[in-house]
Amino acid sequence: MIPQFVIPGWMCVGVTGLPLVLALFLMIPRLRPLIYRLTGPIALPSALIALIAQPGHFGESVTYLLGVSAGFDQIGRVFLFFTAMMWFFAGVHATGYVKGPNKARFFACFLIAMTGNFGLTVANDAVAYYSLFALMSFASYGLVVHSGDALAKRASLVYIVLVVIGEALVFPAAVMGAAGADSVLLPDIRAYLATAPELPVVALLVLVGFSIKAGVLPLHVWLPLAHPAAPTPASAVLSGCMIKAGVLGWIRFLPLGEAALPAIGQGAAVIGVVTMFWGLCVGLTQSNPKALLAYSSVSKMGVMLLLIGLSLYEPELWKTASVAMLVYACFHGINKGALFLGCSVTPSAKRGVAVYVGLAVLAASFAGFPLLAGAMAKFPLKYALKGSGLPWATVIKTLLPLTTVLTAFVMARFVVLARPRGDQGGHKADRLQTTAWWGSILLLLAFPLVLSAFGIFDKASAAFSPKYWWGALWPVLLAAGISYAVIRLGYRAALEIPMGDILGIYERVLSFIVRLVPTRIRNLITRETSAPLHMGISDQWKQNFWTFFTKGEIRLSTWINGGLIYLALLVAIILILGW
Amino acid sequence: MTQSSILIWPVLLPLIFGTVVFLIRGRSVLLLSLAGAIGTALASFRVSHAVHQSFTLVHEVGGWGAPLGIVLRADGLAAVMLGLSGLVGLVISVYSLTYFKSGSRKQQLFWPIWLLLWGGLNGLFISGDIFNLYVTLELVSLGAIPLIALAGTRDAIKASLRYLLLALLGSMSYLFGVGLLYMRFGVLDLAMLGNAITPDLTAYAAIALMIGGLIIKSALFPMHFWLPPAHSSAPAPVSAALSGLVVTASFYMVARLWFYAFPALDLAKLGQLIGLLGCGAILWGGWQAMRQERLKMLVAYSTVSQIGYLFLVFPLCNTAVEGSGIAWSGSILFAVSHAIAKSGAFLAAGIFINVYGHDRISELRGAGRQLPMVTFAFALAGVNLMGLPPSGGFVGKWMLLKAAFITGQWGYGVVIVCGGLLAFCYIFRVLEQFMTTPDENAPQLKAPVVMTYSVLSLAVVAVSLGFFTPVLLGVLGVDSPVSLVSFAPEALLP
Amino acid sequence: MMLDGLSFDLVLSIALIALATAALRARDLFKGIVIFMLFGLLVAIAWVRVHAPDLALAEAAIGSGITGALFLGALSRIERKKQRAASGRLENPVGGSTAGAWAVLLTLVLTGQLALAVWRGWGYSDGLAGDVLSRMDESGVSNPVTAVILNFRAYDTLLEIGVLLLAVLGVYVVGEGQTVRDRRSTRRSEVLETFVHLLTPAVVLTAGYLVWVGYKEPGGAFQAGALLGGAGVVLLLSGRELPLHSARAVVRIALGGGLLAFLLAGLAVMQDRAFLEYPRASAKYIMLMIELACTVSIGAVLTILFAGCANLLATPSEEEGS
Amino acid sequence: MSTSLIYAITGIAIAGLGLFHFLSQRNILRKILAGNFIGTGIFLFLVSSADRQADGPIDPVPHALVLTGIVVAVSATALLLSLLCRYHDETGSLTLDEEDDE
Repeated sequence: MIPQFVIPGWMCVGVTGLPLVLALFLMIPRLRPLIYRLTGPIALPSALIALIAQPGHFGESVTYLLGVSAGFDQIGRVFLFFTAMMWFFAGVHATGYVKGPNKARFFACFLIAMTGNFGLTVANDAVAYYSLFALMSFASYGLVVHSGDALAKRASLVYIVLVVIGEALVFPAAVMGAAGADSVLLPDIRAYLATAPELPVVALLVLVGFSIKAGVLPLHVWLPLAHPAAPTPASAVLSGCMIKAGVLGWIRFLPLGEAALPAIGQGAAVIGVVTMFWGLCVGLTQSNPKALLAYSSVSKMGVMLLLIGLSLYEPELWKTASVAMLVYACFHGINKGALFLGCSVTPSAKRGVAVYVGLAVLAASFAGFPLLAGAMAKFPLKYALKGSGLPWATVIKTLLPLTTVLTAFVMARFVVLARPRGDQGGHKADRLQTTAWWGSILLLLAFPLVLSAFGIFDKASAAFSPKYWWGALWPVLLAAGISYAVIRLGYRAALEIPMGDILGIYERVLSFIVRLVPTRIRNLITRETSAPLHMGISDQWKQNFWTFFTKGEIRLSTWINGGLIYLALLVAIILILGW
Repeated sequence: MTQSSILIWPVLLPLIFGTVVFLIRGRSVLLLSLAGAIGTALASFRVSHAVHQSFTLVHEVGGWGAPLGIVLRADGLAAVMLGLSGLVGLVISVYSLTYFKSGSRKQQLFWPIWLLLWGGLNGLFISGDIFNLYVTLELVSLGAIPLIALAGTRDAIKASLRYLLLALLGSMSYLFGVGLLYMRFGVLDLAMLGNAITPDLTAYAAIALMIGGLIIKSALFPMHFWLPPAHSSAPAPVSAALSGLVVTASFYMVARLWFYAFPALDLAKLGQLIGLLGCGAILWGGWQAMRQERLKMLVAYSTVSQIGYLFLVFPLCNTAVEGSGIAWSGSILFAVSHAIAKSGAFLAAGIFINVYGHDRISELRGAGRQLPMVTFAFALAGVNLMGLPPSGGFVGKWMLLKAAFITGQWGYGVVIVCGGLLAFCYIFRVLEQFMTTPDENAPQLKAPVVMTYSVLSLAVVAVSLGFFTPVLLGVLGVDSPVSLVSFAPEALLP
Repeated sequence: MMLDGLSFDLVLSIALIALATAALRARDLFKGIVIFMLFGLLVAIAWVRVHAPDLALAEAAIGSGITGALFLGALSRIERKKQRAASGRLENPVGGSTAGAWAVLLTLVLTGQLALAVWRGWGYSDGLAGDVLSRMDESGVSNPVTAVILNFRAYDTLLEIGVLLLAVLGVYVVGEGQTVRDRRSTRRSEVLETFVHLLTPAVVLTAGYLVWVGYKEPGGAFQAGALLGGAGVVLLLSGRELPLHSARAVVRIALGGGLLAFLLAGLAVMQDRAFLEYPRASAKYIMLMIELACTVSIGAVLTILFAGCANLLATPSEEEGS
Repeated sequence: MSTSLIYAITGIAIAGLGLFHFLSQRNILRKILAGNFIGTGIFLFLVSSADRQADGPIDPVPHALVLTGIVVAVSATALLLSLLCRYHDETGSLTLDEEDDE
């Protein structure tokens, strides 16, 4: 536990806005090279604040928006810290990595998304949270679309469509909560929702709406597309930090620990478990290392949803579950971010063994190798699951080793896929990029220190007890052994599920509907998608539908029809008023 | 000069300058026009400020007072609208300085018409007399139509012909209603009418005629069909003025009558009917906007859609339900931010037409690289139209949605959210084209500096409007027809 | 009188409705417009019956006279394009479709509702008659209608002059880039020429008288302006060259002078009063000044509106070019 | 049934007649003519309503309103007619509906 200081609220809030200020200076072309260099370091003040500032209320202002309020609790603090650290490494990495004509745009979006991501961790009211969440999500579009090639365009389209749907779901939920509580403050909203009759509706909207950002099945489809498409530092923060904003959204908007929603909770838990396995299984078939990592993120977000679901089923569980989520999110953010950064260090690295060692450490940690971060993160999780009274929670507990093994396989495959290959023309990682990567690995190794800095180390300290080592070790060894054997035997994956897996199904369903709408919009939605658009609807019906929208407006605007409507309107008004 | 005399200047200045710039010729036309525009804007801001500082300003023209004479009133609502017209009008004027070729006939004709139109708008906002409202509305309509025709194209002539025919029907209808009300209640003053009115057939018929007429003029679905051709074929600054201010003025009149002249009547059922039309507007307008191939048509249909939101105030603001007054401020905020954003969008479209020579969306690829500032401004305006934070559109939608939940009318909430999705679709379609990398050999293009920055300023204001919600609410709260207390953000303070 | 008052009113009403129907359903549009003008005259009689002589004058001069002239001007311009068939024949409005039946039904219902509304609301209130009459002595004139127009509700009138100016500006806008009809084609007739010569001074005198008399009796700027406008139309029809284009300073002053005078007069009194609050002593003269300026403007506006409809406005480029 | 009420109802009938033709005629010149009939009908109603008190004084306010209305009507008519002429010059058509353009 490190000392905490009472830091003026304006300063705590102000540091989260620094990236935005920096982004504004991008308008001056002469300053751009400097700003590219400052992009990483600008995140450090936020990390520092997260580390040393006394949790609590930072203050509020009634002069802006609908009234804004800021502050953080333990959860917000931890989120802000690992978020800021990963943005720092990614920002440093990006300085040398990102090139091309859209460089300035990339950094603008990067910095704006950073502000959104930092800001939402200190937001204490629904409007600010929603606003910063939207800021982050829309700015990330610029990160995904950066390269402008076909893959990036498709990925960004899928991404933005899902983001907008997510926003559209969260928006009414936030308003509903604020309307009932007659306050926009998140604590008030949670307190109101705990007993509100509309809780199920709000909970569903919040769960589904933030699921999109978090990447939970079946709304995860953007993740495996966006991460390979985006430049590596962007993928690192997308997967390491931004998808956690969805998790934080659940925590902020749902009255966890205060209200029970058994049905919705069970449903969420089931979806969480399915997501967990789906992500691992599909991830295993990937041949693009970044897509594989994306699927692994999907799987981990399934764990998060599982915990949320269990806590909704049984409010008492939230006490342990919240710690588990915190530790797990923190670990995953750092580890996954570092793995992504590793993707762009490896291909060109001529440093040989060192890079392999780094990658191996990351993979091992992620798979739960003893004494490393992953193993520690798993302990609070196990506690939480153990405490669950859900009838089939035992099933989950027994399945847990299986996920560990699968994760280990996925990691083994990642190391294989990411190994340096001479034929990959890609980027040459410069010294700064490599340093940033090593920095993130160091942070991961210092994970126990991070936890103790935030006073949550004791929950995970059991991982240091030797009696658990074997349990953590065997899945990794098993996976490594089998993987080695497989590679030796020259076996290649027979099955490769395309990135975005069930997106194809969506596209088919969508194209069925889309067939019914005019070509222009059809082009918008289906541009550059792989799925062929063919299905049989009766031509007559299609014709009618077409005509309705093309000719409808013209028909409406003919004099006699417009006139009739007008007459009818007047008559109707007199009638309904005078009745 | 009495204290309330400041009220008359936003009307007088543009009328005087408009007449003078018609009388003179030569270089000083532009100078005087600009002076008139700045003067008008300052006079408007001064009135808004005065209202915010103290209370409703009342000016009895001719010194007669109601009911004999005409009374001008600037309450919170009027002050907000005056401030809006001052801001948007000023930017449109600055933009127009370079839009029309210097010394051309078009320029010579534009300025007097525009200034008279602006004077009419300001007169409409502060008018406290139902017949005077009719005259100012005519001033606005007969100013708007020549400005559309100023484009000189066949489409513009056709559109303005259609618009004028419908506007004539609308104003006749309104005048008929005024006649009925006067016959029955014997007053023309809005406030006195509000006290005198009783629920009977004559009043209902008058309401039907007046509101029906204004529905045409404000292009509420399904009487919207004149708007897209008219607004899209006009010169860009004119489109901006029409979509930003003129349509808003008609809505303002409906709101003014509804909440100040008819509050004694139970209009809930009519409110539901208008709410249905508003929903129709949101969905149909948004859908049609998505289908457009030309940028200005798209923006014009977006106006049709956004107008629908404004009219949701009538079903949502139900004085019987506590807290539903938030719909009132929401809708006015929405009107203000829509006016600013839409003007910005049209002015930006004007620059695209100016530079590319057309506004076919499919051929505007790569505009983001070639005209980054204009594209950025259009995107900011788009953010407002989509209702994303922190724009005024977001806060307006938030408040409307909240009112929908408070009054238990969830259906409207669904439509509000769906309208946002549609807005995303049509705005994104354009932005995606802009963001596309242009051809290798695409030339670097230059946008006119004055025009670019005037658009940008509007867009920035529109997007940051949400931050200033409490200020706007402070002005709006002066003599507001509904209680604004329940959503005062002071509730946040410990 | 053969008929008593009420029967006359009924007959006149029926005649009005019949004429309106005839005008709207006339096969030949020209005939329709002529019937419209005739209708206007009968309406003027009706207005005399309801004690509105001021308006009877205005309706006769503007409502039927000038408006009719505008229609005829536009019709002749359209028909010159040999489109007589298109403009002349009455098409069956809605082709006997169901839409037509609906239109008839809805119009009938609406008209019925409105008539009922009038019937029910009739005679409840005195309106502002009492207020107007009690303050007549403060207004500076003795004709109540003039008092309302120029004093009590002068602001409306001011804005309305603005509407007229906008209409003229609109006509100028629309006339942009139009080819000008060859004016020599208008045949000059000696008789008309002489008539016009005699008429013009008489009209100007009458107009002046109407302005003056408006203080006590029916008359005023609008009626006088309409007369001037009528004279202008006749002058144009007789082939006389009048300055019409806004490039001419005299035209602009004639058009804008009324509004400017009105505005400045309203401002001038604003020292310690409200806008347009005339000092009691000089109210009459201020109003007279405003009225004279407005009369000229209205006359000029109406003349140019007609010229615009009849395509007599030359664009400056052509004037300079030729 | 007083004189003025008769004319008021007549005015409404004429306005209704005008409205029907305004909406159902396709020829715009006829529409404009019909629009003028609507206007005159309304004015007739307004002027008659000034005389609604059998024994009371004539209310001059509706007279002033009608005078304003007449001026607005003539302005709008003139603008409409010149627009129509320009439209006709350019297209040769006298109708507006899209369906008629083909």
